[in-house]
Amino acid sequence: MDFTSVTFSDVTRNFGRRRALSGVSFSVEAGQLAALLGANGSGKSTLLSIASTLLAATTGIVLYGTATAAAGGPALRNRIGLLGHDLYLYSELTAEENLRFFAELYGLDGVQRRVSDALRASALEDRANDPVSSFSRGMRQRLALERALLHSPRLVLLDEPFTGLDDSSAIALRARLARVRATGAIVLLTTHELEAIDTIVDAAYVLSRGRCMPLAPGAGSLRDRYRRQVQA
Amino acid sequence: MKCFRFVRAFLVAAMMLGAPALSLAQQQPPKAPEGFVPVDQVPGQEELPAKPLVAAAYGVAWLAVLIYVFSIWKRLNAVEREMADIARRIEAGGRR
Amino acid sequence: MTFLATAARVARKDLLVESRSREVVYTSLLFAISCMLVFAFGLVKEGRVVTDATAAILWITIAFAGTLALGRIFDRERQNETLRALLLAPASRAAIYVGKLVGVLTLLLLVEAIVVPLVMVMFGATLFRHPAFMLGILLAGSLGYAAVGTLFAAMLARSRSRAALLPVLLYPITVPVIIGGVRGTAALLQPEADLVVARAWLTMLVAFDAVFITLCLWTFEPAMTE
Amino acid sequence: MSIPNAKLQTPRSGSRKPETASRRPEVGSLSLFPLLLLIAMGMFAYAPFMILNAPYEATMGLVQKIFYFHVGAAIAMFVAAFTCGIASAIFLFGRRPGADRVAFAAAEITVMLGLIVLISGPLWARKAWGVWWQWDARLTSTLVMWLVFQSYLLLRRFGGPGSEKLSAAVGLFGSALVPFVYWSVNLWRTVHPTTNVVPTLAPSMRGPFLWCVLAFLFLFVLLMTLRVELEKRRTRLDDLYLALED
Repeated sequence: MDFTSVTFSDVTRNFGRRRALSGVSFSVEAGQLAALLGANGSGKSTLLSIASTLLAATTGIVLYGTATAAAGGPALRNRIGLLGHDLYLYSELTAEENLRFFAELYGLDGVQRRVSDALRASALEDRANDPVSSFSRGMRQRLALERALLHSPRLVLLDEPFTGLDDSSAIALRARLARVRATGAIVLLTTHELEAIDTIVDAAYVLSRGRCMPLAPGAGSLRDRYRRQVQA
Repeated sequence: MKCFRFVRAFLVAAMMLGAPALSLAQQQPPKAPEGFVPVDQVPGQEELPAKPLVAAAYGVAWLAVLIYVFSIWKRLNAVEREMADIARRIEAGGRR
Repeated sequence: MTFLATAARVARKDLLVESRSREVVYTSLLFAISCMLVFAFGLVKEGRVVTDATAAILWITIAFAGTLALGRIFDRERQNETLRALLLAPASRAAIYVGKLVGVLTLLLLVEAIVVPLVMVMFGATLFRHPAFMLGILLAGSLGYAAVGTLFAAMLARSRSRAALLPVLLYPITVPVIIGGVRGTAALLQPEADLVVARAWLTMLVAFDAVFITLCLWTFEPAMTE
Repeated sequence: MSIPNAKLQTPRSGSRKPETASRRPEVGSLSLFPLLLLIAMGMFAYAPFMILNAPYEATMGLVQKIFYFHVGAAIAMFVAAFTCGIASAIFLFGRRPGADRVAFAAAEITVMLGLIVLISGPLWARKAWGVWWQWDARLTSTLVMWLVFQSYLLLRRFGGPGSEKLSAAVGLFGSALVPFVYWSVNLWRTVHPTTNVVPTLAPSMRGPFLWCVLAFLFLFVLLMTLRVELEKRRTRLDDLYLALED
């Protein structure tokens, strides 16, 4: 199955007596990069979890094209790539073993080619046989991103991908995201590093205490607009 | 946990052995002539009076049920109070 | 086919991780030996082990070590939230459960491979007079224990106070496995091995495995979606 | 399930009305409750008279009278346990929040009735068998069952959010477990009076016995309605808290 848009309509998620998301509605098209902004605990990660189908919305619908998560099943999961804050890598395994395991688990063809492509993209070819536990945060982050992109997913979900990266890694990541977007992927990411995404972002949404609002257009950088909106 | 409450209930029951079942024991008719023949012939068993055992058993059953109903009732009341409180807060917030 | 392939991959990955760190096998093995030691203080009288105690020591040791291993294996999947990555894969969830189960079972059998001979030597028990029965009881018992344990450890992985809750949940539910293992082994350990009784226990264990693995396969998918 | 053309292009701020705010605490779903209460109380009040008038069992004498409440509670307990198991399965596979409430209520009542069974049993056994406890099939499986449902409650309390699914699995496994525990302990040893006690009961004892079983079943239904109502109100309270956040 495939789809060219993701639509959230009135998505609400409760955890007991706490409302993590409240009536979130927006939609992202293929070839777009949308950023979710907001303070810690504003519901960004919850929204990504719901988009990844790992978490179900309490009320409201998420549509992948025209299908719901329940209808999509494994075929839908095959089109989604998620880079969580915890990176989803086995630290005892080497970079190559991590990639190979997930490539096989996803039932991909040309495993060897994809793995070496991913190693090249993450600039870890010379460390391919070192365990992930010996990697720096930046290296892990690059590897984790390539792991999430192994199966060329349509929907790419990234939770704080810029955290802990130095400037050159951030620039490399931005270039990588621009390439992913250019292939027709729907990119949805959360971040606090507004400068890092300023030039590539197509749409931005501000989450505040579970509510989602589009970032108002206006003059100035992304950071300026965000600050204006939050203070208003 | 509910069980702690029940354990407490059991202790209380053991102390006041048989309030509910006392009347039952008093009306006890004369014992059947053959008495009881225990399955195991443990020595000293015949001396064991049956009354407190029966009384305790019934006492525990009654107490457990009563305490449980009481606990539900208390929890219902607590929820009710909390609900009224919240409803008030929502209304106050709405008027603001 | 893909079901088994997925399960095999997940299991192989678990064993590869374990072969790198060897943490689970070492800790649960050492824990198992400590258990045996503690039991010996209580159950060995005048140099002789109390009747039937050997079987009990063997199975309680397996159960305790199994809980430790289960907790650790799923802590590992939680460390970098790799359990979420597994659940996100387009593979059938039941296949992932089976893969984890095979991994857990292999590690448990590995520990048993050392604990069983140790019990034989230290308590002077001739366990393998009827090797087919003994192996069958060990295998069926471990499988049932690991099957239920894997399900509950996986579900508890994202729960608070999981370290305390796992044994509390697991031991009552695996009571038939423990009874079956202990009584079956005890029947084999009698001076004149009671094969009829051992067969009855083996039957019970196999039936338990069949019912509970089926239930686990059904339950895993709905229980893992939040 | 697919909803074509359900596109929502314009992002909305999503200000939902607190629809729960207008709901007031009410006693609507408890309308049958007074009637049930009356019946159950009546039955329990009359039970001692019936038990008193029942003849003395030849071998056990007075202590046999524990049997009426003991077996009644045990039967109700197993009904409660299986209610919990079935409701848990419905919750797991059908995703109905109502089933979860029923399962929770049934689990608590199982533990409560189990306590009655597990205390009155030994009191009887002390006299009849000369020991407080026997490791026989029925006692052991009742104890195991009680532990399983106790752990269900423990999980509900300490498992944190999301433990409903997990406890549902415990409820389901707990009920599926009963035949196995029974089978295995039965294979191990049996001293408990066998099931044929009930059919061979003297006719004069059968009346009070059935009366007690019925009374306990009524009690179970009564407590269930109460307990489920409590859980319903808790859900409503949670809704109110959510409405407060909006």
